[in-house]
Amino acid sequence: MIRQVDQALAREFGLTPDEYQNVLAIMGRAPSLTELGIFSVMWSEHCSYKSSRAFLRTLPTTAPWVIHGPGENAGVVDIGEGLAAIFKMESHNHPSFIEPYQGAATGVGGILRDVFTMGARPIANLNALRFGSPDNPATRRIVDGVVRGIGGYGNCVGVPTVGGEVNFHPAYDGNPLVNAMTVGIARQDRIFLSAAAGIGNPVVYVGSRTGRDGIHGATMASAEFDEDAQAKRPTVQVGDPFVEKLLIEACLELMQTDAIVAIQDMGAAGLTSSSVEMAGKGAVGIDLDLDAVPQRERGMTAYEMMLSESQERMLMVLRPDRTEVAQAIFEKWELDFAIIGTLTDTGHIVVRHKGRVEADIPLGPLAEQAPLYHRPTAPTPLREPLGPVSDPVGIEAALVRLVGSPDCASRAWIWDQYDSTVGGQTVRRPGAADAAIVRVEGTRIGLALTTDCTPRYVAADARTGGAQAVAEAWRNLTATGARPLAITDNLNFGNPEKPEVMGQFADAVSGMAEACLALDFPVVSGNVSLYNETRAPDGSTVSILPTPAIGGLGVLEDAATAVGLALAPDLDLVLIGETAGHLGQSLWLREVHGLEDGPPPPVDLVAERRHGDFVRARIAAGEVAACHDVSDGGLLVAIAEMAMAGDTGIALDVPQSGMAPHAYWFGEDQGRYLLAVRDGDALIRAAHAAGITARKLGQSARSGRNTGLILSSGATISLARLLAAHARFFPEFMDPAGPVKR
Amino acid sequence: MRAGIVVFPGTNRERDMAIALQGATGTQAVMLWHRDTVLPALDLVVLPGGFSHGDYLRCGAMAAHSPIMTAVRSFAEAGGHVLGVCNGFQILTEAGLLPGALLRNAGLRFLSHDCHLRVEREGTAFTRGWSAGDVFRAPLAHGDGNYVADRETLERLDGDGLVAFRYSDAAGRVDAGTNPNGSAGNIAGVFSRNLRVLGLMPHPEDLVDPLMGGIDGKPLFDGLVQALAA
Amino acid sequence: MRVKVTVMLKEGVLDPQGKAIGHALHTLGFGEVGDVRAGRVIELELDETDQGRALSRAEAMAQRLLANSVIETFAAEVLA
Amino acid sequence: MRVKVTVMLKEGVLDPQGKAIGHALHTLGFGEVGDVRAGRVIELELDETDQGRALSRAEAMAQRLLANSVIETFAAEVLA
Ligand SMILES: Nc1ncnc2c1ncn2[C@@H]1O[C@H](COP(=O)(O)OP(=O)(O)O)[C@@H](O)[C@H]1O
Ligand SMILES: [Mg+2]
Repeated sequence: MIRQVDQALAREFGLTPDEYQNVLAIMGRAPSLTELGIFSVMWSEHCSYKSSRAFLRTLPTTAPWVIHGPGENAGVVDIGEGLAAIFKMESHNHPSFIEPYQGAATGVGGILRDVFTMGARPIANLNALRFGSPDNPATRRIVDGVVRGIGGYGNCVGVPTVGGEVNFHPAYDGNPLVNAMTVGIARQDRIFLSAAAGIGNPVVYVGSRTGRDGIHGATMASAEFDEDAQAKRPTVQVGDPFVEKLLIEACLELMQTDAIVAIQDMGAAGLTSSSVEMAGKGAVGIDLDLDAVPQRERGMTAYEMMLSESQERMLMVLRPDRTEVAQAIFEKWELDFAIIGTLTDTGHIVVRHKGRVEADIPLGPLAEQAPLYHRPTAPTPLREPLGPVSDPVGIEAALVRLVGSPDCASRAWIWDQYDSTVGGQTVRRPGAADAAIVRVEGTRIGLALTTDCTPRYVAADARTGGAQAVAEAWRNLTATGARPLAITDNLNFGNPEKPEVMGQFADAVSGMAEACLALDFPVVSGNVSLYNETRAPDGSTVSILPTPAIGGLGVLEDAATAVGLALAPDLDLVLIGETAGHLGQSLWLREVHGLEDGPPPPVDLVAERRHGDFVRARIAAGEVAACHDVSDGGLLVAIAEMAMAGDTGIALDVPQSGMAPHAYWFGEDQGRYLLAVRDGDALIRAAHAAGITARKLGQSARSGRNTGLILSSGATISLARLLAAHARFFPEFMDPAGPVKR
Repeated sequence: MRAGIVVFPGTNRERDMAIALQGATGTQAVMLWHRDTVLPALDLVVLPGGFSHGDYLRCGAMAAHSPIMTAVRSFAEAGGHVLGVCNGFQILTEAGLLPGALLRNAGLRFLSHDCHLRVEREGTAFTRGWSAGDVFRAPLAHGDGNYVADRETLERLDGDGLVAFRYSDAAGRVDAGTNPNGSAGNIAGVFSRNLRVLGLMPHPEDLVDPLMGGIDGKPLFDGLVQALAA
Repeated sequence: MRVKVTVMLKEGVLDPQGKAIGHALHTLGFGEVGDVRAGRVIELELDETDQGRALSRAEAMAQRLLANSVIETFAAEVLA
Repeated sequence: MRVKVTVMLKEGVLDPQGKAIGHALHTLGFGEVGDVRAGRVIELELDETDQGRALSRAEAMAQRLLANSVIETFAAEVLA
């Protein structure tokens, strides 16, 4: 790789001519190849957030319970008893398209490191997945690889995977989304940060050895896909979850001592971003001696080592008198440990290799002069309201179709491949409640965890869609009885250089911000993934649906008070919230009419909050046997989900409202909850007293008299039929030959 | 009952096991490191679940050669009780302390869900909390739980009553339809000849608390305490 | 010296992986495929110059660790 | 005709399995072991009598299914 460093090469590295001019100005000379590499990854979209930073600043990030908001490796919130929950979500979209298994697996590995690097033991993983159409021949392979990869990594490290979400849409055909979230627990007084300190302190490398993995992955993660994607293949990284497990145990053991001054995982752009960020945050300089870096391959250059994305590595600054303690711990866990540098007072990063200075860059300008773009935005034209839509199939047939549709069908095929019980603290497993519930070991505290986003809403109206995603996460936590605390997000969008995409981004973020404020639900960490688009052979590009995935975290003082969504016999079913029959962008419209049309349902954040606070209080009072929010598919789908989960039928008794039945049953009006209670009338009285619309929908079957879903018309849909329709999609799509049996 | 739990690199269910044992004994189990060569005085050694050495090569193969396994073997030969769950079961078969082997699940996918187990042999230290024919629920979480052994071994296991548990349905029916992973004869757990070593794939230790969905796994631990209380 | 150890399931031990591969190949239109067996190969770099010794060491490794004689057979060969 | 396809990770791609096996062999006293690479082998029975055709079909299968060209390479050989 003996290329002259010039503007042409800079462009290949993803730097614009202006950005390159700025590099020249900072350096006062042409940069070396290694320096160019460092600039290009640090100034990539992935590391610098150059298109999104201006908007991200508008998100609310504080609350009395927030300990660390965005800016650290992960967000930190107070969950009581001196403990903190540390959590974050991150994408591995492009790698998962190129190599679904390794792409998804290393995505899980990366987000785990962001969390345990702060001193937290990871206790739960979630994943938000978007795949192309099931009709696309490539989709099956990607689903298979992604699900195996997430399971392969998470199961091996022994962190339970407890939740997530999955959508299918042709907009993701060439660009699936794999967003992984990890939640960990630490003592509030034992949280580790990444700002380096202490001139002369040793810089220590631990974990796996460095190879030529994923060189330029960070810039690749910011470049749109085209046929060249094939040529970029060798940049795929292979994960080693076994080493990750050892790394978790070794780091947590070391964190019991006072040896660590600062610590940071080596994520995208590996050694470069970790060393630059640690030194930059601490306002110190850093000298690295690459000859000391543990290497897996022979003849690696400085450029390659600085940009390698080999997995399962961490960088630490240690107290000099504690390096032996640290080394002994890493040796016990059979991990590489090497002192590869020291902190200096130069304010520069200086990289030496084989007796030569390969890079010498002032850290201040590298960080402060990172590009920041206020890219032009164009608004998305608002959708006309839907006119009246007919019901060509009838309520029963539509319900069966909806519960069996790819976006609504049982996800058991997926979660059955994820170890959801390891740790012995999983109170509600996937499918059992609107949010997963995990107890904090040794306490009664329960954490409620969910991921949510409805991309078709965001595509139709990004502001409403952004608010809706936050509101749905809040609602899902609330429906278990938990107090929502904070969110992490993963903002997946197309090419920010296109005004209409940037418009979606800006609007979605403003909708999110509005909802976060209204619901006291700040953003404490997150990730942005742009350039999610595919170039077709004819040169046109297809963007993904704008997908601001939200990961929500809530807390229960006593995990035993959490409620699930399974209906039980002999209960009244009460609907909280207003039903207007909004069919725009509904699943019904798509599955029955094949249309994605109209505006999304409006989000009334005041009502949302009032309803949620009411529901949470009822759950806290012990009045609620089961609770489920109304989302995709509307009211009847939500009822069917409760009935299926509890294997309990229900007779629905709903007076004609003047609304078309299909609009009533399948409209996706927001801010609604279904509560199964002993005394429906008392609940309704309490709701009315609080100024909240509530209505009894029916009564669940008596014990032992399981009839199915009985509609007001008298028609009955047996639970067996619903369950069969619900269970069918994934196994038939993914394992059409059936499992190989003896 | 003094219990020790062996931690190998990659073990990940040692804390689940410690919690279950603590619930039954009221005392803390000792954590043992795979490189230890001597065991403290113990009534029970447990090899817990996980992915020892990443489950690379074959599940349990590398752990079976760990230094501590020499001590575990002597402990078993001297009549000590050993329990291996999931990866622990795989290690015990790889070490030759239990017959047979555990292959990739027949469906080739990792399986994580609750299963039902029918108790095949009562009255052992491990199963005295149940009667033969009892059915209990336990989570399973494995990619390689497909129990195989040659015909003579299977016949001997049957003939000598060394099958501990079989995968069944809630009513105790055992057939191909209740076999999650292809195991020969739906075998989920087996005993050594002296009935003092037990290996099983599912995780009773993850079902000992009503909050986690039930206490079906508790009789195993309560029974051990009764049998081995020193 | 480089040695290769190939480990296959014994005759008679059911090989679901092989079966699944065979099935998938049929689906892809490779109708000529009959029985399929899947196995493992381990390539070892040995600090050893004598072929015979290299082979016997590799066999020892296979017996100790690389193969499980309850279910598997192995074959060792010298590569270079 | 029987064909064997051997699939190995590409040069430079991390091989966690090979690394762990090498480590275990050292612990077991096989100190002469250097680099270890782990791979897969697939033996196929083909309804085909021509060696050349068998080989080229096996290669097609490897490209389509048996090997993951992003990270793996393969070699096909006729057994009998
Ligand atoms: N990728 C996944 N991994 C694990 N669990 C999942 C995944 N996708 C969905 N689930 C689980 O399936 C259930 C239903 O998901 P979803 O329909 O998105 O729920 P809701 O609409 O209530 O948010 C939830 O328990 C969710 O956590
Ligand atoms: Mg959801």
